[in-house]
Amino acid sequence: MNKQMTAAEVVAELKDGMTIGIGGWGPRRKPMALIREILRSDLKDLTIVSYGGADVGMLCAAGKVKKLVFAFVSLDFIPLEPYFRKARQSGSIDVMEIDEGMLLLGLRAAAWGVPFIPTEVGLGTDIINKNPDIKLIDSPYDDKEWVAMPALKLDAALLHADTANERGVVGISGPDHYMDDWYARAAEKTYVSCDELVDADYFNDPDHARTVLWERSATSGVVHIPGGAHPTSCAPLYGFDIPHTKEYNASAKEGGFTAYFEKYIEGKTEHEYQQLVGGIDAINALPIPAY
Amino acid sequence: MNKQMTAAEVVAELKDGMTIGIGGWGPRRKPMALIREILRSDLKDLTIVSYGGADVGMLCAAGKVKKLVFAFVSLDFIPLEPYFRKARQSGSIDVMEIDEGMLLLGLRAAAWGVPFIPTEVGLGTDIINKNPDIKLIDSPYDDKEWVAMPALKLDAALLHADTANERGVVGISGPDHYMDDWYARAAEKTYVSCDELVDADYFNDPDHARTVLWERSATSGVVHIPGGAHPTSCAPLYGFDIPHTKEYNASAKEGGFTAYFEKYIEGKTEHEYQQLVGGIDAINALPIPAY
Amino acid sequence: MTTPATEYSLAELMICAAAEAFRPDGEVLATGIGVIPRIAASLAMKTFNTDLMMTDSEAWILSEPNPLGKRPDDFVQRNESWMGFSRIFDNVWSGKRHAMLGPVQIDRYGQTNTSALGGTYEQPKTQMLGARGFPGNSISHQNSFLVPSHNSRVFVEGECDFVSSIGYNPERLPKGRSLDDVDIRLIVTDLCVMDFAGPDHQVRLVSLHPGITVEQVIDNTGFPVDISADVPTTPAPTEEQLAIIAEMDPQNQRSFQIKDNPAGNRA
Amino acid sequence: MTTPATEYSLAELMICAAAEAFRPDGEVLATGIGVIPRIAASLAMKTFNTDLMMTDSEAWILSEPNPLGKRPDDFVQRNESWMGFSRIFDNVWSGKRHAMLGPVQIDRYGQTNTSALGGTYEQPKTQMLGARGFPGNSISHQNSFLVPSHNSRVFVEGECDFVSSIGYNPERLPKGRSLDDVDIRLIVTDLCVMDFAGPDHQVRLVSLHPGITVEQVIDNTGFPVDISADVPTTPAPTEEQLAIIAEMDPQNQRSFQIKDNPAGNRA
Repeated sequence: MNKQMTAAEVVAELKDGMTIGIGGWGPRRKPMALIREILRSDLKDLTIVSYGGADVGMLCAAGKVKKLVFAFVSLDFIPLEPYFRKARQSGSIDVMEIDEGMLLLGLRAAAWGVPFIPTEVGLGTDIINKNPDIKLIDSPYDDKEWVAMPALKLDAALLHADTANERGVVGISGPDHYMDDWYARAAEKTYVSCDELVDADYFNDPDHARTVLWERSATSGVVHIPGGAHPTSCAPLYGFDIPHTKEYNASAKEGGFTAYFEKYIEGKTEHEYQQLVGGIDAINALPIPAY
Repeated sequence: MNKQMTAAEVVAELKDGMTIGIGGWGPRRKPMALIREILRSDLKDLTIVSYGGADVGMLCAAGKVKKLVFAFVSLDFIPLEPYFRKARQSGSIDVMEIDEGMLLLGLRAAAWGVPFIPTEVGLGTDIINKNPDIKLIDSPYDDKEWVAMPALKLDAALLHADTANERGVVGISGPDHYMDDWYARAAEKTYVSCDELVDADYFNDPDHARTVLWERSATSGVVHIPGGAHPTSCAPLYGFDIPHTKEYNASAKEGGFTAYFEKYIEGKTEHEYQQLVGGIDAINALPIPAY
Repeated sequence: MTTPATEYSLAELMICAAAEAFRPDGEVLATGIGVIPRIAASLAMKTFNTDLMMTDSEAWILSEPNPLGKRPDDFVQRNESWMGFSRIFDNVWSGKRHAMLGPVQIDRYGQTNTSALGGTYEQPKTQMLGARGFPGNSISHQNSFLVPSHNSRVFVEGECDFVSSIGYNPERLPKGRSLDDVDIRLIVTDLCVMDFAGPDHQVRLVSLHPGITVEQVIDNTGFPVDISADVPTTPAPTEEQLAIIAEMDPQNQRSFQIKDNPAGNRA
Repeated sequence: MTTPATEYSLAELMICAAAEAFRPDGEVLATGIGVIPRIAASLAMKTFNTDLMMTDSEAWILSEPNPLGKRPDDFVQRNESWMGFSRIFDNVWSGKRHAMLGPVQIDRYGQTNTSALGGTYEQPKTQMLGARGFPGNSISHQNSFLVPSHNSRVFVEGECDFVSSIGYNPERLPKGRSLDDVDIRLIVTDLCVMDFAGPDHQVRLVSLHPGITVEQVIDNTGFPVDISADVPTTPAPTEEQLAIIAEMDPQNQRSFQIKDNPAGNRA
């Protein structure tokens, strides 16, 4: 089965009101080209599940988000995400605010086909008070109460990886795959944009096969978009684009998202977008940060 | 902290009645030198949690086992474990027989400090009927019943790995680490025998650091015993010893475990044991099987 | 792939019949434990369901199935992804798997026993492997069974002595679930192919192997089987299938799977 | 390690005070988020608690802490184990971790806020990062806090606007648990060091930084603090500690952490 698709074909398979998980972490390995394609579409009323960065900010700014399931939204080197803040401060989105580890448990519960996983995380905090849909339960084995973190079932997951083949074998060779494997397993359909489309022999090498975190049966579509994570990073290929992210951040105060959207996204192909940010060679030259 | 110990020091830290998890899988990467040291001791009334092979068989044969938590016990190329069968068929051990995946969930629940993880595995089978201590629960999110797989908290875990350093950093460079990481995390104390004691720089190499599956804080003691998994395998160093395992299996019909124990284990050091089975070079030359 | 072979062993017939179990699966992990199930899954993957996935029985998913047994030194295993035993359960619980296994007992409900025979549970007469992954397999994904010797000790009259896997038994149906949630596909034996498509999930005779009679099946099965008036004959392997089987099993391990390695056509 | 320095910055004093939080920890993962906490954890690991573990803030546990900022091209990072973000939670839930973080609000119970200020929860006046890992950290392992500007907007009079982390609040105690299950160690600010060892887990003044008075602490804290008659002075860094701090922070990022980078002794 050849699972290659275009970004437009991926977005055509998404429907209003869907729950969509987005891989990566903050400004790292976000499927931004797929996000841009959503921004160009008339998709709406989405529930987004994300360790959020500009993916969440842009979707909020474009009015695509009905509800956000999150533990944080941050640009990292710029701590606060401007458009997420605007959305919250204008009361325009519903939220399910949870702990980072609870989000992982929710994805795992969905992946494993169970309704919840118990945890003590969230007890004693407003995570519980502000989320009446998260239930407390008793255990048959002790006298304590526990949080029943519900499964976060995704209609679709959108991920970005450095390598994939046309059958849907996906390799993440950077140092961290974040929770992408759990997004892939928690979702009904998983779409992956990749920097490099490799042939089948690539994964014969055990070192490469080790970078594969889920079976190809958990991948529905593969979109070949070199640089597709820009302006977020895709280690080991490229770091995040700090100047561009600063411009995006500044747009919240000058011109608003409309100005950013018109300049970079509206009516433009991904190739045109990349030309506007310096071209694919410039993207691939973005340095990996050290902390 | 230097965590090097002898096998005798490890066994001295174990107490009658403890719940002890044993890593590996069937005839693969079992901490057999530590098991032999237990066989030489007067330790008793143990609850053993294992994806079982000869480790379980020998402990049963020596009368060390009060209760066994298991999904299978097998020598693999010899499907049935003779001494485990004898123990069951004489009614001399209590059992908690569960599914392979339930055992994994029980270790994870213990590792994560939660009383149980829900699963549908076991429903409709005698796993539930024969284990009154495993409770069925309702979910606050649906109308189904679920198995509450209880945490399998271990007083100690015994593992074998190919590499470790004196600080308790443990590397498993064979193709599969089985569930050893979850044993290490589920246990109060984790003791690891290793073929090679490496220096700290060994793990600077990211490829080596990738073979480390748990933090050194989850390792209590490291015992340097080259060939310590014999007669089970330790890929990529050596395969299992088929002739020796056949002799062990045959002993159940001729002479019983006493004959095997007297010949190979009783009053003998690990070095003497290895001499009796051909020496360390012969162990390291045992071929890795292909299926 | 349409030239029926005239000479083939019973094992080869059973391999081809068992391969059919994987035809409608789409992209799932095909796990065939034992020689016949593994060659069957390999055959399916190399012919009519190329979307299947298989492992090397150790830690890797393969993009092409490995031949059985020792392989030449220059053999390159076609790895596709790491798949250690711990990750197998993520796949099992996703439901994207089809296992074909050989339990020791199978009852009218499709419940199986891999653990203990006779005596009491506290002291069985014969202890076997244990429940293994059968409880999880049976409630999570489709399963088929391979029985090398069809008799009423395997296909027992009552319930299995120990029930390792859930079947179509209304008495054991868990709260909030339906018998249709259980998904047992084919039972391939040395006599016939059966499934659970009879009334109320009754075991049904799908086809008889060449030369086998309905009576032989009835006499060797401990419970009633749904049998239509006109039972088809299990199709012979094609020459193309035999060639692939020989390629996947170059050391002819299949010839040791059925007692005396009989011919496929026993007419 | 016993030569007290005479010249040191407030940031350096705070680093040394914060490092003390990790002294009794034994072998745990020390997570210091931000420049001062990270140098503090590094200092502890390189001196009085060599059993500590730290990460590279990305995917590796290190056997020696990394210096901050850009490192020379020939720098060899001392990896010890892979530790991707997903595995961090296995560590968090094991309890073998000590995190030192800087929340925006801290109340009398040690509850913190990292999420939302003012307005309603549905429409906060100021949205911040979100709860992050605070709920899990606070109930799983020991935690300390670093406050670069001690004032009553941080140390609020009432409860935090949003409670991200569990504290010693009897009103919020979960069923079957004890307030002693909560384990908040030190709060290090630009004025003083505090802990929760007062009566009934009240915030207690542990030491005053040189030149700071009890009144300054009282005036800048929105809730009552348990203060003994004779409050010690936070010890000055030693020369040896300053040398290690300089080695861990060669680009002097610490000088930008406290407004105007004041001297440690403000007498």
